[in-house]
Amino acid sequence: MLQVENLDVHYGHIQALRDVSFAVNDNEGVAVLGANGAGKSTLIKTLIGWNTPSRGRILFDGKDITRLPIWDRAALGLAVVPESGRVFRDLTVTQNLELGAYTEKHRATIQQRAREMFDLFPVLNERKHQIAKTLSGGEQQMLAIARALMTRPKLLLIDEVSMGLMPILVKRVFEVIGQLRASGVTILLVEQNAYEALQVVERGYVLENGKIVLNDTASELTQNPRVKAAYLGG
Amino acid sequence: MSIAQNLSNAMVLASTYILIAIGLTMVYGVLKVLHVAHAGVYASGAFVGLGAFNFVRPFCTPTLEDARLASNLAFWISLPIAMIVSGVMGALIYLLIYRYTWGKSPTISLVASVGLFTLIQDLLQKPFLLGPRQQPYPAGGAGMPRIETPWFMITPTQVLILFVTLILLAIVYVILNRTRIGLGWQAASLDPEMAAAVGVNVTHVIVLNFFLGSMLAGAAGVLVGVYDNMVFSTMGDVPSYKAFVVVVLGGLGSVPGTIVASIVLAVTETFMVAFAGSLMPRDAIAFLVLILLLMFRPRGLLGRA
Amino acid sequence: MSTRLEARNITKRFGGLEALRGVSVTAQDEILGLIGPNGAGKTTLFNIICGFLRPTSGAVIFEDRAIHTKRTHEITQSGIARTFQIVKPFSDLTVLDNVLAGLGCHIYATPRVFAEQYSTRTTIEPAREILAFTDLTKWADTLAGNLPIGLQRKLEIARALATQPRLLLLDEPAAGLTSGEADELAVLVRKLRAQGKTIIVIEHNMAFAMNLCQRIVVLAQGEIIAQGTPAQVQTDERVINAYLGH
Amino acid sequence: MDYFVSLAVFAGIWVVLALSLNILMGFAGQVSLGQAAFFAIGAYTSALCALKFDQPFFVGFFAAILVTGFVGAFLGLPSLRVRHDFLVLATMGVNFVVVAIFKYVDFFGGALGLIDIPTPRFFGVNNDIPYLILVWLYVGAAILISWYISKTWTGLALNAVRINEEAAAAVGISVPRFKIYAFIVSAALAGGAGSLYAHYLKSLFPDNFNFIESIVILSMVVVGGVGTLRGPIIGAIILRALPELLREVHDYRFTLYGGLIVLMMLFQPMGLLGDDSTLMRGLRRLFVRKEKVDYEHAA
Repeated sequence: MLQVENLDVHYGHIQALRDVSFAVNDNEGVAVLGANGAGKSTLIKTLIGWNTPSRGRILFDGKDITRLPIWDRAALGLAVVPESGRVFRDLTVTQNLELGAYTEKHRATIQQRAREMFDLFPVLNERKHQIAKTLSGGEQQMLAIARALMTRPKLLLIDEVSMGLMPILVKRVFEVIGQLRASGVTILLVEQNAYEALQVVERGYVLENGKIVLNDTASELTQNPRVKAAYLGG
Repeated sequence: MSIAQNLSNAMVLASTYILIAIGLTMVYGVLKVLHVAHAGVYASGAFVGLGAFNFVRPFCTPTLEDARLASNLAFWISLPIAMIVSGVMGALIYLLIYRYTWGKSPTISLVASVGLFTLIQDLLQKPFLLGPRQQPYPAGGAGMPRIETPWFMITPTQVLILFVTLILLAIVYVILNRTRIGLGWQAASLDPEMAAAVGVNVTHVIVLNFFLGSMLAGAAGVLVGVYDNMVFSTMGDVPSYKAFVVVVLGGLGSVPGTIVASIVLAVTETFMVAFAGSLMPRDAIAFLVLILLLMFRPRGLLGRA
Repeated sequence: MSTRLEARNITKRFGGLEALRGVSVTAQDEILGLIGPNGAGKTTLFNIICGFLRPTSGAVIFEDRAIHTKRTHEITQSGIARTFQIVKPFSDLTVLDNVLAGLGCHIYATPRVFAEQYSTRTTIEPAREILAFTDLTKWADTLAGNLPIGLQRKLEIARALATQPRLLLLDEPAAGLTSGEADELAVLVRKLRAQGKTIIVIEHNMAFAMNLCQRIVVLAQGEIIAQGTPAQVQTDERVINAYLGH
Repeated sequence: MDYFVSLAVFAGIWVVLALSLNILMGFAGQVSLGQAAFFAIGAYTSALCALKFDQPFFVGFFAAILVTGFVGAFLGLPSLRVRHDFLVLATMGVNFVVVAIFKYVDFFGGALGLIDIPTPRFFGVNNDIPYLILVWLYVGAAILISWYISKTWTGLALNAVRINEEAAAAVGISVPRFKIYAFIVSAALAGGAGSLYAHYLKSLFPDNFNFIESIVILSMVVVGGVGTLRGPIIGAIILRALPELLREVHDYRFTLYGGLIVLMMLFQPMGLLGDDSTLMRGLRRLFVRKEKVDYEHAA
């Protein structure tokens, strides 16, 4: 599904990713873990196209998308739940969902999918005519997930979904992600909250200083003391 | 003059402000560029409209007996031509200039825009275009009726301005709120990166944005040219600056805010001139308002903090 | 040990968001580490200490004087210098001029600012000493913007030192450095401590922080969740939870 | 002869104007599109001193410098509150307002302007040569002042403010204070130029100081190279002399200015003679052997 080969990313003089290679298979959940500043968000941003890599290739469904414009990636079936949601704050919940399906041209299909999202997230249904910025942090996060699902993406990228949320909401968001996995959505999850993340995916990578240092199944990683070391420098 | 008469005059003035300022607001909304050259598009619109009007009118006369009717017909042909040329001009300005300066310091785009404005205005002044003198644009009311009530009277030309503005606003409203690309525009002005990530082709949106906004400015140029029955190369000077007053007042990038701000400015100006008189010409008042506004409410009166 | 800096019960709200909730931190003569997950409020605390932000409530006391109502340049002049997480060297000035800009700290508010040239023998000598101390002598005439990141971070420290601070705030000094560069940096920071400066470090590189700091304060979601020696903090249940989840 | 004298007088005046804007833009990083307003205030102050108060030239000249310096401090206030691109708008507004005041207030002569401003005669010489020398002495002073500022702590502080205001504050620089300093010096220099202009031209009209003049000043700085000394000087001389010497160019000079500004912003935002411009790099390569810096081994 997704194949990343030898990716280097620089911000000016700072190298944020060093020779990162990994893959996500069809119908698989993969987590990328690591401490602050390890390069997790940079990775997601490069996959979406907000960053341009200085070296390496990104293959999606066998097609090289490294230099493809951002909007064309969305049309191929790549959707993102960005850091802190980034919903369109001044638009209504419904408009946000419609934008999620921007690449879909038939109105009826869009409305049909919006109804599905309202079934999946009843809280959004209650607030469908509300302006997005009046939603709580957790609700905005749900809206961001729903917006990403509107395209029926082949691959869902999720960036730090737990950040800035209250613990109870973190639980709820991960439940939703778990459900999505169960229903067969392919997911790449970038997360600081390692233990929660490892419960909803099958495999994981650990990033340290822009490099992949560990690569294992979720259950092995949960046990591995090096994961803890990667965060706390033990 | 009665209050009602002043109000109706103010609404005509407000219409022209709205047409000019919406383009600026739309550009600022997505690109965050202060598009000074918009005023050049406005003057060019007036020039193209006048040129088309003068070119077409003789052809209308042999077929239509009534000279009045011929002139009206020529106007209704010249208006869309002016709008389309202005729209294309706006789109080209983006494709040739702002596309490359976007993302660098906003000052670079702004200075480039000032340079472009200077260039357009000076070219218009050349004899092979508009020439250094004022030229009449005798389209009158273009067939619009005169509206008379006991309280106020609206001349046919004023009716024309109000009528065209309302129609254009309705079209813009429908495009922005009822179409897919309009939704994409709103998204792109809120968060261009995220809009691109959901599949909005931001380049298309911006080009359309420039096309529509410049079309409205071109229409404004034609309407003001007809209203004052005069077109001249520097006619963009004062409106350009006032349009910025409106854009800042309206909260930078908000179309409804721009409409409200246009009306507020027009009404204030009209009544100050009518009742208070003033030390300075009313244009200078608008500039003072802007300077103070930039200092104390830089996000605009209706803008978000 | 005497108290150099005391942040008392600092709260900072941005609109509806509470970035800091009643945070109290004191710094003695020590190297104090400030760690915590993204969005914990660490840089906000720095910005309040150095005067970029005003606290919504609470006070900052530096050497027995309240400074939270003062402006940044006054705070710098009173003896607090900082570096930035996203480096902000004066990029089109040379490395030497960057340091000189810091040396001017106690001149900018005096009339000498108009009359005196900034690049004279009496100013270049101390500037070169600072460059030598931070191991930047070789780059003195290079434009700061052309340096690689590791040297830019050092330059930020050099420029901060030039203001003759008694308290130094380092915002993620090791970010983007190779492990060799980070080790050099740790040596440099220890030398500064040996000179009697108080140092507060925000750091994401945990190995670096644990190794360098004498005491560590852990922030999460705008509150202090733990503080103590590196060893205590590393084994603290709440810290592990904050970083790894439950 | 007279033609060349007058050309040289005007060239000198425009060099000073370009240098004055350069202090604001190149040193302090504050882009202003209202420089013609300071020029106007200086010109009117000096002319009024002569016409209404019967003062000799030098009184008017120094009054012009003082008054514009003071007004500059006041008009610099927006720069403390307003983001860079809005500052450009605000200064544009200042230009419009100042011209409007001169145009509509009778004390300033209104739209009819001020006429019969005396040109001073020195040493009994009955031509404009001494005046020309005076103008270029003032140019020399402006160059010296610019150069001296760039060498003092003030210059370093202004540079710091231009590059990064937060970092400047973090080394103890009061950003607002230095911005205002820059406005004062810049305005005062332009004011002096205004005085020289008024007494040479003998008559003043508000339209001499329209917004377009601010753009001309801006293009001189931008084309020459912001922040350097050579840039504005050469920019002013080229852009001022070229249209005078070539008739065809003269008719299209604003087209030229506008086009040049656009092209410069697209391809050489630092100016033709800026420190990192293609031209200067080429020149440097011709005359200086390039030092190779090996970062890999250093880092």
